[in-house]
Amino acid sequence: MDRGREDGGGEDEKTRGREDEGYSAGEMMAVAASRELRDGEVVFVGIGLPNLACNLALATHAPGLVLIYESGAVGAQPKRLPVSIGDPALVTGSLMVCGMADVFQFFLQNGRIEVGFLGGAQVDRLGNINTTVIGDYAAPAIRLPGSGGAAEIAIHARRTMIVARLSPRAFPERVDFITSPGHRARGGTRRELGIPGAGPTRVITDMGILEANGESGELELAALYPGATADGVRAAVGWDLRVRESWDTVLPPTAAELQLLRHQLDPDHRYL
Amino acid sequence: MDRGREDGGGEDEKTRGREDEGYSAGEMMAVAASRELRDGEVVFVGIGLPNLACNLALATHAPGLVLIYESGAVGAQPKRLPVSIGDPALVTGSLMVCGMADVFQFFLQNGRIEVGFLGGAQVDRLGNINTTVIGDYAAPAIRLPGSGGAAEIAIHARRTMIVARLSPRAFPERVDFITSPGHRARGGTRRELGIPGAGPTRVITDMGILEANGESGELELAALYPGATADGVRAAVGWDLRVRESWDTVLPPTAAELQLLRHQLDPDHRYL
Amino acid sequence: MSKVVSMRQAIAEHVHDGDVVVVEGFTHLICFAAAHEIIRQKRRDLTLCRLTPDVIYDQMIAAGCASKLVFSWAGNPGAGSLHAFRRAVESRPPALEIEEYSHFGMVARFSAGAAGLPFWPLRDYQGTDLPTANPRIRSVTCPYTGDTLATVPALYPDVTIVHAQRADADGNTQVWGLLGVQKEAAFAARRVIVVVEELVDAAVIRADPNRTIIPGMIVQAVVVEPFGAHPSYAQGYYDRDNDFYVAWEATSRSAARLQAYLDEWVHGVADRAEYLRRQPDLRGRLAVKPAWSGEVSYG
Amino acid sequence: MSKVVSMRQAIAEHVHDGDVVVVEGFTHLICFAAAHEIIRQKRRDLTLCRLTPDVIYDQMIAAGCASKLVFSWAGNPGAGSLHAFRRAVESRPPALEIEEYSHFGMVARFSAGAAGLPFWPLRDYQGTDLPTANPRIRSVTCPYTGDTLATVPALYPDVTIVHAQRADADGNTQVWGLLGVQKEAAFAARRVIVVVEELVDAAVIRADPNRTIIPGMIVQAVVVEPFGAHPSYAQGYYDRDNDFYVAWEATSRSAARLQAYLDEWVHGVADRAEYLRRQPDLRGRLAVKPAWSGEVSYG
Repeated sequence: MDRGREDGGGEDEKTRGREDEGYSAGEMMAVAASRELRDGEVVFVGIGLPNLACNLALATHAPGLVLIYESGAVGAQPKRLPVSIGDPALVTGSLMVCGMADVFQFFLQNGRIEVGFLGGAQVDRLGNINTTVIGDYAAPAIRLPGSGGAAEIAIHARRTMIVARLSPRAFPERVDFITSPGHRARGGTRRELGIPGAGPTRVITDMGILEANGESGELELAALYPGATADGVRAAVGWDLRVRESWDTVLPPTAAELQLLRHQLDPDHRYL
Repeated sequence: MDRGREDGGGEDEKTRGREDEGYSAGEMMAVAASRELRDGEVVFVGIGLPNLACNLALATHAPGLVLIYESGAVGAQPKRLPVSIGDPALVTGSLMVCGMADVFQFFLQNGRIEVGFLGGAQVDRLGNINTTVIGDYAAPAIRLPGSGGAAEIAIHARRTMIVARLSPRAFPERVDFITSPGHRARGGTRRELGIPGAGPTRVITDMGILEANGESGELELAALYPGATADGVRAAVGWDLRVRESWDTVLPPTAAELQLLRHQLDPDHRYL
Repeated sequence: MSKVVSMRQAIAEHVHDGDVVVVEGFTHLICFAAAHEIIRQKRRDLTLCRLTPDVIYDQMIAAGCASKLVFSWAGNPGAGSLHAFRRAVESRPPALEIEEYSHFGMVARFSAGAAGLPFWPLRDYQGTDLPTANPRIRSVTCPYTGDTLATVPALYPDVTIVHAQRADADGNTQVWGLLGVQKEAAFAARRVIVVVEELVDAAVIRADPNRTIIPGMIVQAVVVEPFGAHPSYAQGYYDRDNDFYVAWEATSRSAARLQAYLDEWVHGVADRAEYLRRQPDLRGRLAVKPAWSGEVSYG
Repeated sequence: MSKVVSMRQAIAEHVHDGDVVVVEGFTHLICFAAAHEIIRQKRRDLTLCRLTPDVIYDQMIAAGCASKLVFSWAGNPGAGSLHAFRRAVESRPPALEIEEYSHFGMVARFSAGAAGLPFWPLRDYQGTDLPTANPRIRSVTCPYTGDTLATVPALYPDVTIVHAQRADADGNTQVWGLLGVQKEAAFAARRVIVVVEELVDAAVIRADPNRTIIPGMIVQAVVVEPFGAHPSYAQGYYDRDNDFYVAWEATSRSAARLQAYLDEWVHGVADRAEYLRRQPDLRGRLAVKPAWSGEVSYG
């Protein structure tokens, strides 16, 4: 659970974004992630930025979004910002609460989840994610929380979105441990491994958006936030990042988006 | 479901028992079956005589009996005689209602059921029961209802009790089809087949009680009802029934037992 | 947007000739209203699946809707036989293909379908003739203990029809009393039709989310059909019509009487509303006394 | 007869050195009162199993109760790390044996235990390093499709401790809000201790039987311990103490501060009642506004 918080390691989100333009990198990330969601989609939500992104989409362009938390709350309408994925505010007034055997078997394994959010201490060139250990599994330098539901979300969600802040340490050539499979993981490609979902199609970072190459599955720079540069992104990634001939420029947060984030969704600036 | 009714074929229960003594064979059967139940046991109940037997035991010597119906009602206190195993009267005021996946997996397969009741159109020498077809499966002379929960009850209940009326047709040397395994079934003994439960230890008939031989598993005459004779029972069984050196004589129904059956449990004489 | 449609429209849109159809409900909440509309719309070549075919499938078999039956107990609970079923299976050659399991086997098939697994393991069938009668009952070896376990294949209905006490317009559905395999049958299906006694505001559903067994996201159509389960029942709404089930023994024993029943009570009425208008005594005869659950707080 | 006993007696009778112990509850209904009594009674060499070890097992690990941890996500929800766990696992050699799955894998292990099956099949782990890290993750071949599916072994706890909103004296237990794997963990266990906010008459349970998730027949002891889940929560009774979870990051970061916490709040109090007396503000700070479910009829 709580994959949204387990992403940036020691990164300080205030070091990026456009303070001059009046918004933070975290705000830009939440807005960029929310814009990826289509109305009516069924989303497996994590806490933190993904939760903000989903509730922002609900309040703006995707009123029909269905939020499912792995704790068993379906169609939640939290009256306050949930601090954990099992927050009581996710239960009060939700449409359905079911046991976790149903969540993982009837919803996730049965292919009912369209979008899953993932984060991690390490994301590699092929979209593999490590939330287990830094260093050797048997004698780790840093012991991370582990999979939680991330392994099965990465496998079964029709597509996943990774939300993570850029740094060479956080985006290495290869992760130390594959907790959640990307486009080419231990033993082959997703197709070769019989993995149903499409995997991490988009990676929402604090400088721009990476996208998986259709053939190779390698993450490439697909879009930049205002003020960010391709060289800046390449310098913050641990492999020789491929930059597309032409990339999009993400529109900055609108006043309405910032208003919702700051005064309604995260008034105490817990995640922003 | 409703195994209690699927037993007697064309038998008329009024043809046996002691009308002269003022009770019917059905009443004697219900009483004999109820006396087999121990206080505190967990019983998988069928409709008809087994249901009467269980509720009679609850009202007399086994107030701590826990009744479970395969429909998902646990600890039922039916205010009227249930006509089907899914009768609403089994739900109102019960202790727990769960889905059938839980009934068969968490209760039955997990070994939580101590006694199961079974009946059938045919019961053979080794306690195998047929509730599927008379004749050939592909072209049956008579198509019976099938297993329902009987196959798994015969396999998982710690012990089972068969309630059936005697006739050479109903008690053949071999059943036409093994729906519920007895002491030696298709492929070997229960132990050889890895079947957890002890199987049909007692068979409650309308003339007396048959019991499985500890070694061979063959059903033998173990007890007679008042007025019944060993020769009478042997004549009503389709194989050369072994009669034990000494057999018990079952005490007739007490006034209290008859009072409960007739005026409280089955006032409309639906099963008696 | 609302998914509420008429029964006629729901069946016309979602039940097609040749479909694998499930109208579940273990004694409780069996949707006869849907079965009657399927008969009226003359669907053919259906594969009908239920633990207990019950009177509902006996009627559909007699009406010629079914080419195959998948089941585990084909009797008339507490009353006798399903004679249309028996006539079809006892005829030479059989007029109906059957695929037979035990209750646990059928529950496991629905569980596998709902979980998106190709099979379900269970400890069952040792010593029985069922695997011989049905070669789809197979086995796996446990990778830990070496035990041999029985398996049944997943059941994926083209359409599952679930009767329930209440739902909102989006199909978020709540059931209490016997649950049977309603949840599993719905999650296993490609399309789900929910038929309810009462359409309620989403606020009623949201007040008690633990009672929801089917989320609107897997539902295609919501039909509001009070008394739609008769002669089956709806806990808290009306009692089971045991007299009807007992009478079915005599009705179904004669093919002619059964057809006469269908002519009068299925083909002879436009919909469930007319079926009820023609039986003005029903509500009174099957009325139930309230037995309140009490409230809990989700604060 | 009544199964109601004190927490001290329940732990003394049913939790033994070397046991496989499960105190479940996914964020909701985590029984800290039981964990603290296990620490006070100095149980040793326990194999602790939970999806999320959470602060409850971080405390038991720090107190020296555990020799092995079976889990799927070892973080402090919304607040950071479990530092006692990390110190044990990051030390050379590790001071704690671990057996690691994903959430689905742990749920499947409890499901298999509850169902009396030796394993559970799931589509999971393709392409991950988890099966390499944990050789108990194996596979079977589907007898119908030929697909390879992952398997996990059944988990059979010696004792499972479930916190719930209410139960009767026989242990018939009702829960609403998040259900986690409480039911599966209880049915999988050899012994079950139920700890409740409220002891109620059987009539309250019988008024709403669909809310019952654990039947008395599998329960050995019932403990009545209001606020027994704090700093976790009980839906409808009190809120989650998020401040406590956030503060645990700093408390657990220092082994000394963590021990000081245990000395004051676990060893330093006789029982949960004293723990609450020493925090008179708790009930006010974590009070929740009622949000009523409404009633249904079981008539």
